[in-house]
Amino acid sequence: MGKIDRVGRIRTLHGDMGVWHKYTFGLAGERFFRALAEKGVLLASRCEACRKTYLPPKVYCPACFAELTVWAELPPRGYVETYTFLYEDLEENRLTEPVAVAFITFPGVDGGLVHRLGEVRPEEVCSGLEVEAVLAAERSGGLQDILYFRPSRE
Amino acid sequence: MAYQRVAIVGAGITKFVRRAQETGKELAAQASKMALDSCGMTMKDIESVSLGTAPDAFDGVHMKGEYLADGAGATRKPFMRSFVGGGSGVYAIIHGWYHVASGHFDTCLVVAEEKMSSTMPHPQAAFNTIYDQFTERPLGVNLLWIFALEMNRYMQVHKIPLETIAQVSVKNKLNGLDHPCHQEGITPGPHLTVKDVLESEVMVWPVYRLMVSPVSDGAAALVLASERVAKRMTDKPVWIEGVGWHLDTSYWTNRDLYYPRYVEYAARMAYRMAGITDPRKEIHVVEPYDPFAYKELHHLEGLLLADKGEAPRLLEKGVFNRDGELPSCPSGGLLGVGNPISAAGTMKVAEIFWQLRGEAGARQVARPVKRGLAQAWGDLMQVGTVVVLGR
Amino acid sequence: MKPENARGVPLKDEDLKTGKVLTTEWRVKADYAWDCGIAIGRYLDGLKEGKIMATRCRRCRRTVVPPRVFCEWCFKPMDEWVEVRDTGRVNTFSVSFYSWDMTPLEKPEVPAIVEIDGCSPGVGFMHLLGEVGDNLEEILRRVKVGMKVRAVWKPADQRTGAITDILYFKPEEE
Amino acid sequence: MRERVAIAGVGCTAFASVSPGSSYRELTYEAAVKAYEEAGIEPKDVDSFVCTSEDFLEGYSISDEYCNDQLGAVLKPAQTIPGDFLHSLAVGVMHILTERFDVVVVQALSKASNMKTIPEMINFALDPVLNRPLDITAYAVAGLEMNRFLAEGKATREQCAAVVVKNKANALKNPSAGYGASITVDHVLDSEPVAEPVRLLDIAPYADGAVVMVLCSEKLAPSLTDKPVWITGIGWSTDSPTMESRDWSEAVAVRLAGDMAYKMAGITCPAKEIDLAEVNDEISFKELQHLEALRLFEPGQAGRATEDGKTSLGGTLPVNVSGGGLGVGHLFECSGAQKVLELVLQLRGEAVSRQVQGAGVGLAQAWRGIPTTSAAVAILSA
Repeated sequence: MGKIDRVGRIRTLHGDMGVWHKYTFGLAGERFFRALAEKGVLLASRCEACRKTYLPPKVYCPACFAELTVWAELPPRGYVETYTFLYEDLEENRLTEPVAVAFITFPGVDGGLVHRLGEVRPEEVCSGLEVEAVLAAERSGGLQDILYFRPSRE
Repeated sequence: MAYQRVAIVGAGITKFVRRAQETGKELAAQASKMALDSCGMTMKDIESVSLGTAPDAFDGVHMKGEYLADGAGATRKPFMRSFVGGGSGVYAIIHGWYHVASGHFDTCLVVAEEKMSSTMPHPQAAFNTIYDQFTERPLGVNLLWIFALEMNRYMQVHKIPLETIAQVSVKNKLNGLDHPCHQEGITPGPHLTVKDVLESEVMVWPVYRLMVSPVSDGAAALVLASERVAKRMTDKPVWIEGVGWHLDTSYWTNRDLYYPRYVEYAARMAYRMAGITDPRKEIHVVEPYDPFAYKELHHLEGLLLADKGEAPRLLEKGVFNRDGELPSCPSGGLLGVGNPISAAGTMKVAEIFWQLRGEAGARQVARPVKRGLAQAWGDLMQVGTVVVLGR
Repeated sequence: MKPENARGVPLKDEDLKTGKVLTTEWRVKADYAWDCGIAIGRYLDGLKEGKIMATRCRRCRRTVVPPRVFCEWCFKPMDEWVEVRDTGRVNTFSVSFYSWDMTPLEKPEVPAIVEIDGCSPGVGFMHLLGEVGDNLEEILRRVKVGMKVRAVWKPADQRTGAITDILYFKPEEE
Repeated sequence: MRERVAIAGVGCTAFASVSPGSSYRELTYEAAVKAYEEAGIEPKDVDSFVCTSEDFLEGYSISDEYCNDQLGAVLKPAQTIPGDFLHSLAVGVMHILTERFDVVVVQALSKASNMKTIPEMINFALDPVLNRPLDITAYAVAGLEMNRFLAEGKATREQCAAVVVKNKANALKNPSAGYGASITVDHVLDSEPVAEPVRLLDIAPYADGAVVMVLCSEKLAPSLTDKPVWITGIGWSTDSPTMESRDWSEAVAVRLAGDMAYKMAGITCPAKEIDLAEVNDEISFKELQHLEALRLFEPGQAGRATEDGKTSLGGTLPVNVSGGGLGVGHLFECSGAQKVLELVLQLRGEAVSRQVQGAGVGLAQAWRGIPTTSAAVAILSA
């Protein structure tokens, strides 16, 4: 059938996958983000069989499928386990100011949260840095209710 | 026969609902937990996981298989997703069968999940993206078009009246009322008649609203085990005696849609493996894929359980009723229970599993059953996936 | 009776709208620039010129549309391009009262598979029928399987090289 | 050792940054014709076709619909595995080991150049409730992992850069590699930061291409090829997929997949028994992380070994002599296929300018990329 050997004959069709999505939070997510919105606290759920405390909490244990009914509030203080500085946004545009993002763990908890770091100079950020969540004044229920984590004050 | 014999030893399922609050992971976990509890096993006994789930465009997550992994208990285990469109619900069991039969593993957890309600503005919109982007999508096509085109072709070639096809809806929707997981609101009530079906709204002629299976969220799971393990786990193992699947050309507008040859080839493959020579006698209960009313008849003919054009007549004679010679869709099928695509296929395999063990309760078919068949369909009128089970 | 105490928490549509249940939305930017390649490239070029281009396999004696560079039956490259006519017969049709995203249509659309004259028997593509009436009864009276139809093209200067360069197929007297 | 599976024929297209002259069908057809020619078969001789694809990478849903015609798989057992080519290879091996099939074709392709919004696509794989609202580039995941990997002293920043230098130099000797270059460690360290410490040259650029392979049973191999390459081990695994419950510095799934493949292949001391390896290097530090997870180097030693040239062409354990993802280009689901392809050429002694002398046992390892933790491993031998 011959190949296309002239650039002028190349034809491209532009298009997209024209769907968008509205997600529920799930049973565990609903309870976690309601508590965050209404009381400003972080919850974790406990699996006795596997001796694991999950953050974010789950209603089932991924390892043994036990139903997790023991939920507890976490102390507000966490620690930076690892971090990075982003120089690009989602559309690959260069950012004028790098955005600090970290994985934050909490004592006695399996897991943690990925979130932005704020009110901190880049050179201050290190593994083990103690941080606390800065919550939005008006909370609507969702990850955006946490504005960022900052070095803890006391 | 060089491969290990493989049995289903446990089955689990969630309710089928129009909109689930659970995330896809939570639905998968609920079904998996029921399947494991039903045969007294835990994830420690499971060596591999086979996930079946249909388009990522529904749950709204790219690489949906990865997202669902920890819902299917796959953390730090061999985990693989297989995807043959709507046929995935039955293919995931075939995929699981190869995991165990090949000797790689002694157990495999098969999980199928679908959460269609996340798609906006409507799950149907996601189906527009299954069409060829160059030659079909620009026409503004929706999924119902292809079914209506096939149904019309099937009706025209065999001169099948709409009233007969409407009877499939009545049979399956009433059967579905006996299924604890059936979706609310998809069956007007126990008094449903053919007249009601033909008075429901014409959506894409000749498809009426009550001839279309609903959009659903749900999950189902099965536990497969090698002969050695299966005999330890249960005194009623259900053996996977035959597996078969075939894919036809994607140029669906170049084939005659009145007969699903790909289902016939898949069925012959499964029958050959199961040593079945006369399916109409040797298959005692069947769950053909019924996303649309006519499709059950269309598939019964493809499965060689009725001659071409004969299925409607057998339907009218009651052969496919629960008290008939060859009960078809005793579960209620996709029309009566719901259609979370891949989980619907696995629900059908689970139904045959429960029927063969005599555990289907109000849905238990009248005649004694020793061998059953579950079949799913998918893609652009293109793939048939068949599993033959036996006690 | 199996299955027993199956889980699953059903929600109503309002629960999502009224905030009884938390939700979050995401509009994915999934944009593509697909390479049409040899066969579809020539096909769309042909449509721009008001022609329907097919490809032919001599071994299998098959002329097919939409065109491809290989014959999927004998797996050899196709032998030649063939311009086929813009007329054909209705293999099957339906009458749709909903758009692609389930919004109700005032005037129903009539999708059909049209077997294209000049191609092998039973070979054609999906398109819309037009000028066949705008209610179910009239459409079912005027449209029959096997009916002869002809393509109605956009004016040449409005054609861009797309399947929509054909507006629809209209009935053609025998 | 149970019955082995042979690779009897391979076919591929060029790997290039763009491929506008061919549609995805034509790309696969070109590779299939070459593979079938080499194995001397026709589609009717094939028992099962295993294709590899992900919907949102191709731009249409149920990509399984459009995978079979260009392989000649009409009215045949055919299926699609949304995973890496190595996952599909595993399916082919299982199909043949049940002795119901003798010939299986495995396919994968990449049309990365057709995607206009790749970072948003990777981001769309993140959890919609717990991660996506942050609205950040998904390379953040790579940044968090690399930072942890370096912080635990597993390797130095310079040693990660040395991986890029090595692989791009190897690519100069591979005619089908598009991203070869002769650069220094400083080039890498001074490239634009993306998700510190991950910089632009640490990330494998994307490429298009298709690969088709013909597998067959041990007893059929002599009739199809006089230079069979044997798949003696296959393994795959997935760790927890969520950001919040993953091990940030060790590639656990790669270790588990590797151990599974070694067990099947009867390999007890990988560092001695593996002659060469093609491992995922989509982000520079990943090559080092994966080598250690595969027990090819002790923890913390892969970086030094790279600097000392042990993993270079001519070293004790050549790694990514094809150029890897950094040199050939990241092929999404087809990445594993390029790695197996390199091993087949090496084990047949057909790798010309980059031939590893005395190559007898090779390892291919794939990772499904950000943000997954899924990996697969295949052991091949001459």
